Amino acid sequence: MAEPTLDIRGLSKSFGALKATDDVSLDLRPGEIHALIGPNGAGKSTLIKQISGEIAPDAGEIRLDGRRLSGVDAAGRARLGMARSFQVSSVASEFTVLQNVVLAAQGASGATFRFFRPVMRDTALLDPARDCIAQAGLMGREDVPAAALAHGERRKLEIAMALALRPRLFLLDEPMAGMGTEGARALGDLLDGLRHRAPILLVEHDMDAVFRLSDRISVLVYGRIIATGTPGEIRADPEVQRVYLGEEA
Amino acid sequence: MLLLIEQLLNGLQSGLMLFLMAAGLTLVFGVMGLINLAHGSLYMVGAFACAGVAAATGSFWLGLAASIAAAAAAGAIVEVAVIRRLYARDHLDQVLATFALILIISEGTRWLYGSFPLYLNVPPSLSGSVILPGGIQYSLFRLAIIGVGLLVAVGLFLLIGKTRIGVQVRAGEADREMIAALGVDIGRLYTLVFALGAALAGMAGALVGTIQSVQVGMGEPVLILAFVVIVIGGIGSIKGALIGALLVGLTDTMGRVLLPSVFDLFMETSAATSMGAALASMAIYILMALVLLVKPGGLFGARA
Amino acid sequence: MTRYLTTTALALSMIGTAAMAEPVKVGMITTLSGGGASLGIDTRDGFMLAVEEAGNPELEVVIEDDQQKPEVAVQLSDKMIQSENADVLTGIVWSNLAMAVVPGATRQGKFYLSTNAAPSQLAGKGCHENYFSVSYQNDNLHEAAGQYATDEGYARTFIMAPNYPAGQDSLSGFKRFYEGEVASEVYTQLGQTDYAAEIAQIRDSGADALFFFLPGGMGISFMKQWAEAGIDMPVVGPAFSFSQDILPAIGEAAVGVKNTAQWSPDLDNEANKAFVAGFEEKYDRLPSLYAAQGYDTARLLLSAMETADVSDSDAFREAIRAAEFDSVRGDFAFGPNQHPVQDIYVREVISEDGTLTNRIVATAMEDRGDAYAEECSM
Amino acid sequence: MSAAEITAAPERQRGRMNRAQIVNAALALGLVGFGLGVWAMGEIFLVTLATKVAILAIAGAGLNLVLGFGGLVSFGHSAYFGLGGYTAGILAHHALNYTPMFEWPFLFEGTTSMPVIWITAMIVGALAAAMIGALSLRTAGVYFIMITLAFGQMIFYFAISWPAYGGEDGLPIYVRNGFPGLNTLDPIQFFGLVCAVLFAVLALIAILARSRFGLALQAARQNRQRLMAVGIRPGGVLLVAFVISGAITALAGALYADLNRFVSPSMLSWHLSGELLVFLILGGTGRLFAPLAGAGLYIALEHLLGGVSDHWQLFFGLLLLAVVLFARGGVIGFLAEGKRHG
Repeated sequence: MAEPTLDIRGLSKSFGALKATDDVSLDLRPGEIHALIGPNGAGKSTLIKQISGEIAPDAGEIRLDGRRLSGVDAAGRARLGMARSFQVSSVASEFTVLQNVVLAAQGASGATFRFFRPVMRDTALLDPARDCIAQAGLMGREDVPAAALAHGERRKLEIAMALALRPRLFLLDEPMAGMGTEGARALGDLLDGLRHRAPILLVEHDMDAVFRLSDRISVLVYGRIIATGTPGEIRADPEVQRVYLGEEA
Repeated sequence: MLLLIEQLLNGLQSGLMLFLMAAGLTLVFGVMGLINLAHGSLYMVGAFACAGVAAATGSFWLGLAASIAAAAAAGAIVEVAVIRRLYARDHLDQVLATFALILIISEGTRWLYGSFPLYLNVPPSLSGSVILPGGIQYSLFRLAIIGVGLLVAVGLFLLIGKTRIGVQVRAGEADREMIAALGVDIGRLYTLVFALGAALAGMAGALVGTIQSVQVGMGEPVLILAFVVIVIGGIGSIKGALIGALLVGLTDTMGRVLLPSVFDLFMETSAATSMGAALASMAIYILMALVLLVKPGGLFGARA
Repeated sequence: MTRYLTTTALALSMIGTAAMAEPVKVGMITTLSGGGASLGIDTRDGFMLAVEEAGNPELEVVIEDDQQKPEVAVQLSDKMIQSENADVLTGIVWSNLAMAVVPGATRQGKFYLSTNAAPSQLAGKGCHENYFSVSYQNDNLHEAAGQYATDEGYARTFIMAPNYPAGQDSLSGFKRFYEGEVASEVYTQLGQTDYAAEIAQIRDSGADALFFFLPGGMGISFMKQWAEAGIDMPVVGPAFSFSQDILPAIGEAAVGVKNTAQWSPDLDNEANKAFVAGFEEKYDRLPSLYAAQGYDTARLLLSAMETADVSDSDAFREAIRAAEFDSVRGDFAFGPNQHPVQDIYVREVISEDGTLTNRIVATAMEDRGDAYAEECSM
Repeated sequence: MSAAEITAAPERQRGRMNRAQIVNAALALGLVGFGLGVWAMGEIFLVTLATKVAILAIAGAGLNLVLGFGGLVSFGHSAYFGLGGYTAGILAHHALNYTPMFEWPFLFEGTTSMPVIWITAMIVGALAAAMIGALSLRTAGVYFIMITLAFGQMIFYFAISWPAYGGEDGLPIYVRNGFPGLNTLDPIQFFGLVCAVLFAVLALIAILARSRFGLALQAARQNRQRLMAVGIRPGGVLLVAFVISGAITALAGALYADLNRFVSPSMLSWHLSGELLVFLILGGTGRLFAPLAGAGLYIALEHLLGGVSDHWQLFFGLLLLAVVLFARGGVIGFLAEGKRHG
């Protein structure tokens, strides 16, 4: 088995008396989509934020390609190739599609403090950015302000920005939320192709998509992982059915 | 030693008056998320109302009541006419709109009352000074101000902690959507909180105006001090406002008294006094910078 | 902007009285709004009273409000000089505004007659042939207070002023003529309104007298709080805190305070009696020190216009220097640095039929010039 | 359109001016034309007024870099304006009085040369902004507004109480400082010089806004979380912008000192910080020429309304309130789009 890209061991985080993350261990292997599911309030977002570096865990460790990430902030992790999308679309809404992706390419380049050359004529950033836009299926929409994009297009823009970061892994927080069946299916197809660029840790509520796309699924309840396995194993797991699927029914 | 205690009383008195100002500011920010530069204008409105009514009726007490009523009314009117439209705006718009309110209220007051400062007289029942236990001679009116400030502080804590309105206010600080869900009339609650803050500011204006003077622009230095207070205390926290106000009041008073003597130890007297005075005027800002270095959200700040 | 033009001017010039001297345009920059407005208003009213009494059609006065802000004053002086082509500037109340305006104006060949502010810089090395102080030199009243404290035999005086240049000059002026011991020297913040801490220090100092210089609203606040504190100690100060414009605001707390000035409403001379009566009649209030200084400045200017043409700068300067006018102060002459040489009195605040005013109780200094004249090379 | 417009300017639109660019050009030409026009008519005072507009526009442009592009509401920019002014005042004071400023490590007697003064002022402004910015940027939102205000007040009180350079009285500059090849005492020449500085500053800001740095700065205004997620730390970007901003505003302060031939603590007062913010809102936040439009409108109103009523600030307050509540695009927004902004 290949060395995991992301390896999480014994991660814990409490807010006062509330254990938001309780001794979570999880890994993400090259080429896979690993879905993280769980009822609302299970602590999925808190877990994602610890992985991305927005909040610090109380205990446990996170490794990216074998490297320990404690002490590396969100920006540093992004530069190491951790490409993240947000639960609520988060882009620079006054920028055009192209500007947003160029910004991501600039972040990946690590050279922000250049003051004179016009960034929008900088082919070192423009070429990869256009490439990523094409891959995300936004071709022809480069000059549209992000604020004017449809919801699904904004999701694609986030994917394009993630691509421009030259990712080692994708951290996608509910990318299909709020999308229609058609849009969700198209985005699913896009993600399906992305796993070969870099593995995906996918938090998602759309169970059809999760079970269709995922190689493995972990189920998080009250901050604990109660099961990890293939979609078939998860479907068959009685505890998951009781705690999670049962509640949904 | 007696001198030191007397100066501590002075610091306490100015700190409590700052608290009356800061309490309204911090409530308005905590509940409505609004930064209100015009709070100093409400302080001024209270002082002018007190001066006007006291001059017309000859009664300081009627003037004091008028100051509270006038400031509360002015606050409610301003809230309904202008402030209400600003809650959803960003801080920059709030700063500029309330800056505009300062210009309007100051210039309007100047139009009505002219540029000359007005002076109030301490009511006869509170004039003169008393001998405190330990032999300290202290102005009776200032002592009364300390009493009023403490009473208001206690009252405010009871109001926030024990009453229905207090529950709504605290809920509003925690989560603005939540109070809507509780079925509270938000518009009315906001007007009420704003008017309450204004009334406290107006009362402070009248009390301080009585010992000092009543003039256009008197609210601005106090406003900035009140900002320092709530930044130190943590925006939104009444407890923070009280602690912050006392810290600022004491630092300012004691700095003015002690710093020149400290410099006197190793400098020539004239230079020491002017150097000490210079540093004393900066002391509270240095205090604020230090607090923020250690705790960027203030001492009791809920949100950063 | 206010433009005062004696109504007869147009008519006269149409008749063609060509024999008259060149018209003189005066630009008055003074404080008419804000906390210090009362000083500027009295300056203006005193000045305009003299202008109207004289009815000289050749004198035009343009008045602007400097809001007590130096940068506004500078812009107004630019405007007076560049747009209005004023010949003479006057009216500034505050030393810092004067320092901002006077050097530039005099260097551009304009006359400046000071109705009040007379900072030491302009009396010493920075003196200029086109600059005249009609009021005093800033230190004078403080020096007189120091002299008076010495004469009264105060042994330990507590002295206090705001921490800014005029405040520092004030305390050094006082000490220049005070021979007793300084109990303590305290600088307050400029614009400070609460003096509880200082009053506690005074009480604690064991001093037998208090000298303070707190102009404008600061002095009013202090005196009211001082009265509340119930300390029994003689108080001496320059006239600024006990001038007619602010006495009503201080109220009874001021009664008995000694203050020093080169003028007083009860000064016994014809010009002063006419001035006080005329001012009361026109404005329905008693004139202040600032009104008297404004009045004298206008009368000095008018006297110079009688004998010289403003277009001939040298002759006009000589005419001003001669000071051929009846001052409300009685004797008046310019010293070598074109600052007054005059008597300075000690006044006491009294309550007269319910109205607070000052009356002279002593003469502190006779024919006092100033400490900086030697440094002036003119 | 907004700040993003500056970086957007899609390639295919080049060669053709859009409406905002026409308004900008009209503002620039308007300022220069007004100055020359009133000079030709002999209205020297109006030339001085136009110079004041240009200088305040430079100060506003400095603030615009952090506020309009970076989204930082600094309520203490008078600090840099005043420090720039005091730099000019102090250097000239020593030179004019022949009192050396310091003798070690080398003898320095001050200077009356504008280029030297400008560079020194910008360094002083940049250093102050670096210190204040590093502390203030630890906070955000309303704390940032108040802490910048408080630092401004701290410097203000220091200037008032420190007697060496005049304290409350301020510091006069008897003769306006010189610029090689120009007679700066001639109002129109000084006006030309100030205009040249203004346009250079605006050009610099336009270039910065289009650069990689500018892209990150504008992203920091819109979405700091997103900026972090692409691997760029907003703190560093904002601090650099703050330092550049402080230097530009200090440069304006040095020019203002020379315009008035006088420096005083009022240059440091919080009212001035407020006025700078007002310029940007009146002009239209985030637009390159907002400070010029806003300063021009403000000074024009002060001059015109001030002539009509002593209480002009009352009417100005009402106008400002109306702009904030109902016309957020400011003057340029109104002219460039012909509609209200929101």
